[in-house]
Amino acid sequence: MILLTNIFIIIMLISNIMMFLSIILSKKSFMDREKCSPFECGFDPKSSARIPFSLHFFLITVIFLIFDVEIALIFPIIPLYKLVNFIFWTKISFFFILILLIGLYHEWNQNMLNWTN
Amino acid sequence: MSLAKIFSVSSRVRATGASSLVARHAQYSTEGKVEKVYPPNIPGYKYVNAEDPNMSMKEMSNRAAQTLFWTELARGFAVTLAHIFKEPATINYPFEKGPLSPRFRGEHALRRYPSGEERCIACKLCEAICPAQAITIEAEERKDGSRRTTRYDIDMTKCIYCGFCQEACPVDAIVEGPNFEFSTETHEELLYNKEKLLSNGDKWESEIATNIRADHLYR
Amino acid sequence: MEACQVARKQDLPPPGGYKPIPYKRVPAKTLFSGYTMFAGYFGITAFAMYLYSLNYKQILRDQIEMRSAKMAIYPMLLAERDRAYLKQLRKNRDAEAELMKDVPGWEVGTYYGEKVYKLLPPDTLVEPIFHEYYAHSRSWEWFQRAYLKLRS
Amino acid sequence: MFMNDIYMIFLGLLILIIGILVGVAYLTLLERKVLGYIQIRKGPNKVGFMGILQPFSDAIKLFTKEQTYPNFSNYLSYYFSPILSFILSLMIWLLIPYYFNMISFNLGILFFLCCTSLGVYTVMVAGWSSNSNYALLGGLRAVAQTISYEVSLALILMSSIIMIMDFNLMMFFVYQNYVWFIILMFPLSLCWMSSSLAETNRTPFDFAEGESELVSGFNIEYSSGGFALIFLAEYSSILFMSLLFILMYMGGFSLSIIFYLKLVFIFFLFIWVRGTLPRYRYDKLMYLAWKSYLPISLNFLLFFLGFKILLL
Amino acid sequence: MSLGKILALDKLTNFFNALRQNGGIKGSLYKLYRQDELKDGKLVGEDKYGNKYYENARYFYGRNRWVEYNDKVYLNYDGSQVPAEWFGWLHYKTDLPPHQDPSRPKYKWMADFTENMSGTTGQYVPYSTTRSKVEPWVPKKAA
Repeated sequence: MILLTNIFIIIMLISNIMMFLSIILSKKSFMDREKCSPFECGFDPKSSARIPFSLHFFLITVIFLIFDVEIALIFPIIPLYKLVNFIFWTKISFFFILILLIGLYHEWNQNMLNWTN
Repeated sequence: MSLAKIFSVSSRVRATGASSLVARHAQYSTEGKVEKVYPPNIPGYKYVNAEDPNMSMKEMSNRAAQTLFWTELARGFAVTLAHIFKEPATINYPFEKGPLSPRFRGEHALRRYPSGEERCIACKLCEAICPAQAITIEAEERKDGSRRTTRYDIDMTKCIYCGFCQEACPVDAIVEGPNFEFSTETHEELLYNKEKLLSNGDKWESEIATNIRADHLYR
Repeated sequence: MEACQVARKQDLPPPGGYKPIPYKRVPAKTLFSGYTMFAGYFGITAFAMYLYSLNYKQILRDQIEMRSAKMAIYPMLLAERDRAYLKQLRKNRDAEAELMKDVPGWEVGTYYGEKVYKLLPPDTLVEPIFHEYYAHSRSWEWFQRAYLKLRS
Repeated sequence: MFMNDIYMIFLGLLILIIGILVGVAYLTLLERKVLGYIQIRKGPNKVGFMGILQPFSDAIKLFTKEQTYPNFSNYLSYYFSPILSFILSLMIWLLIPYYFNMISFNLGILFFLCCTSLGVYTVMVAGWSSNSNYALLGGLRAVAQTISYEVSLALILMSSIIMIMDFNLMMFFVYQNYVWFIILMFPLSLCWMSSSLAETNRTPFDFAEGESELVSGFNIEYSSGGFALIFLAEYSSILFMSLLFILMYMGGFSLSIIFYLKLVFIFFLFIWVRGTLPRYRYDKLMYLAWKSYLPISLNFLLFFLGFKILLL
Repeated sequence: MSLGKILALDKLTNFFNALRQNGGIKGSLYKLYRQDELKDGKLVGEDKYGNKYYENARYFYGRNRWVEYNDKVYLNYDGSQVPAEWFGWLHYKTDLPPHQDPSRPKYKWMADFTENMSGTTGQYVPYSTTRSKVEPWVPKKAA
């Protein structure tokens, strides 16, 4: 873990140095008001970019959250097979995935997965 | 809600599923109701919208195999793979150059008569016809009494290379030569004056003359 | 102007007219039907599963072999470790004797002949604490052992 | 001896990073060349000896360009998100089975999943903080797409893990001695291929940077070093995805030149896909993730779990 | 189709021809470095600036005529170094190279060809060719 931390620090240094170098090496830099405005095909921005966005994206994230938690629950069955009773392990892993599958079909049936209505 | 309903894969399948279909038949098969045929089969018309796929087992398995094993995608990949081994159409530019027409309209030049006398008589037709108003001409009497230009400027950055000037010229003085490799690093270098245009003509006379000769049948 | 007299050819359609334009969509030839492909897929997968089971059995055998090898070698490793340990203890004792040889009345392992652990039977192995174990070796060895976790 | 180990590890890390950077540089060259030849033209062939120095001239150009900062952007997050994405993609590379003295992860696959999941945040933050409508929309799309495919990616990965019953990437080699997993689970490997295309925002699924609607997507406000780091991060993650494909489905790590040839082939496949397929439609992309790959991967997971239980 | 064609032996022969024509392996590497391409062809002519013109009908139209710039310019070759006489031949406007074309005019006032001089000291700088309309008054100096 200490080694991993050290490596992380080194990688962090390297990437920061790269970004910093690019700022130092920037040949051309004269400040222009238009250059710093957000890109909108030559217009000034008509509205703020921090607008509320489509709800679909949020719903997708919620479904993702559910499945990601379930994936996080599936992962421990791998190391567990050496530790627990084999019959229990079989049953639990089998039924867990089965329930996940049925849950997916249920969501599908409830039109949760539709992108457009 | 029955168990079959939970397991039916989507609402669409459920709506046209076997049991509900029977129910609908019982509901609507009363007298005189015209069953809507889908897709509609009207003579003289062709139905172009998306049709429901064929639901026979064989067709379904064909479609499933195509989706699952990427057979159609693999065909596309084969096409692009074949393209990799074709001879590329790239022309190695400064060494090889693409074909040009004798009528190509490139950099302007002022021509001379074979005797060395400049052709331009300062009639200002080119200046008048130039749609981009890129040409500026000033004329004066020369010492021998002939009418000549003292200023013949072309702003090459205004010019749209339409060729009207060479069409308008009665003595073939201003022409658009074949040269297109006259890009410059500054804007000023593209403000051609009379000397530059004449020297262009002197440099390119061989090519301009042959171009005009090649086209003489159509002039 | 001599070129004007040359007879020029008018562009005309080829004799017999142009060929018909092929506009019909020709779908690509299908080599395998869906059934064949699924059958092939199941066949290949079944064969691969057979091979995988063979491989898996081989891996289990290898694991067993590795385990028995470890078991076989474990006593020797233990003995090696003990031997190294004892050698270090002897080194410590010799170093102490060397160090304290000009102190009159000093006996190695005791405080001027007085035993440190009075209630222990005389032939008991007293394991020294970590720092004492490395007391007479180079500090580098101590560091290497103490910060073993740096390597993981 | 003890310090030697540590020196060797850092030397290995340095070689690894340089290798990744040079590899990514030449992958861009390979990509441009292959795309060129697919379109019956030559790619870059002028810089250096027949274009061999092109990536370096590109890099120098990118790093010496002017860095702009959009008005009202959240400066810190705008500045640091490319760095973070680059760090993450370099961290993933610690997983590579290395010839000498690198970390041997026992839970390498978990590490991989953590790093790729974190990669989403950098895209989101980069898109949000640059205060541009295009960037925001591109970022949102990229996030929705990436997290959708992450689910199926993890589940497809799960089938392979069930087959090897370990989280160590080195075990793939041991279990593929007799038969490659691509033969054992062919449709799953295709699913993995397209999921990794979507996960790395590659071409049939490159909605994060759909030029026609979003100009350049979440990285539109980035220039110079920021863009270069985002670019490097994307390409090195693509490279790692192809490495993972080799590990999982095509025989694992065998410490031979063949391994690297296979790696190049898979990356060539990525470029080939880019040269062949047009962009997908966004709702179809979502349907593909949630209605095709998720059920398929779950069913296969169940199937392989049963198979493994039979064998155990 | 002959056996040689099936085995792509003709491609190999072409390659070795190109290798021989460009002066062995070393010369070919130099050519590749400078021109990014190795081609074999018939020498059509040479202009007075030392540029050599080649032709090989095996390549497709658009690539079957090419120029090899004078060795002295090394990597500073430029498209505008092709003189006006050879311009038409190189651009497929005519099939007659200039030294076989008697109808080309040769007047004594025709100037020497120069390449595009932009960016060098010899570049064109615009100036007015007329007398200025307003002439400043120069006071007469008292003698």
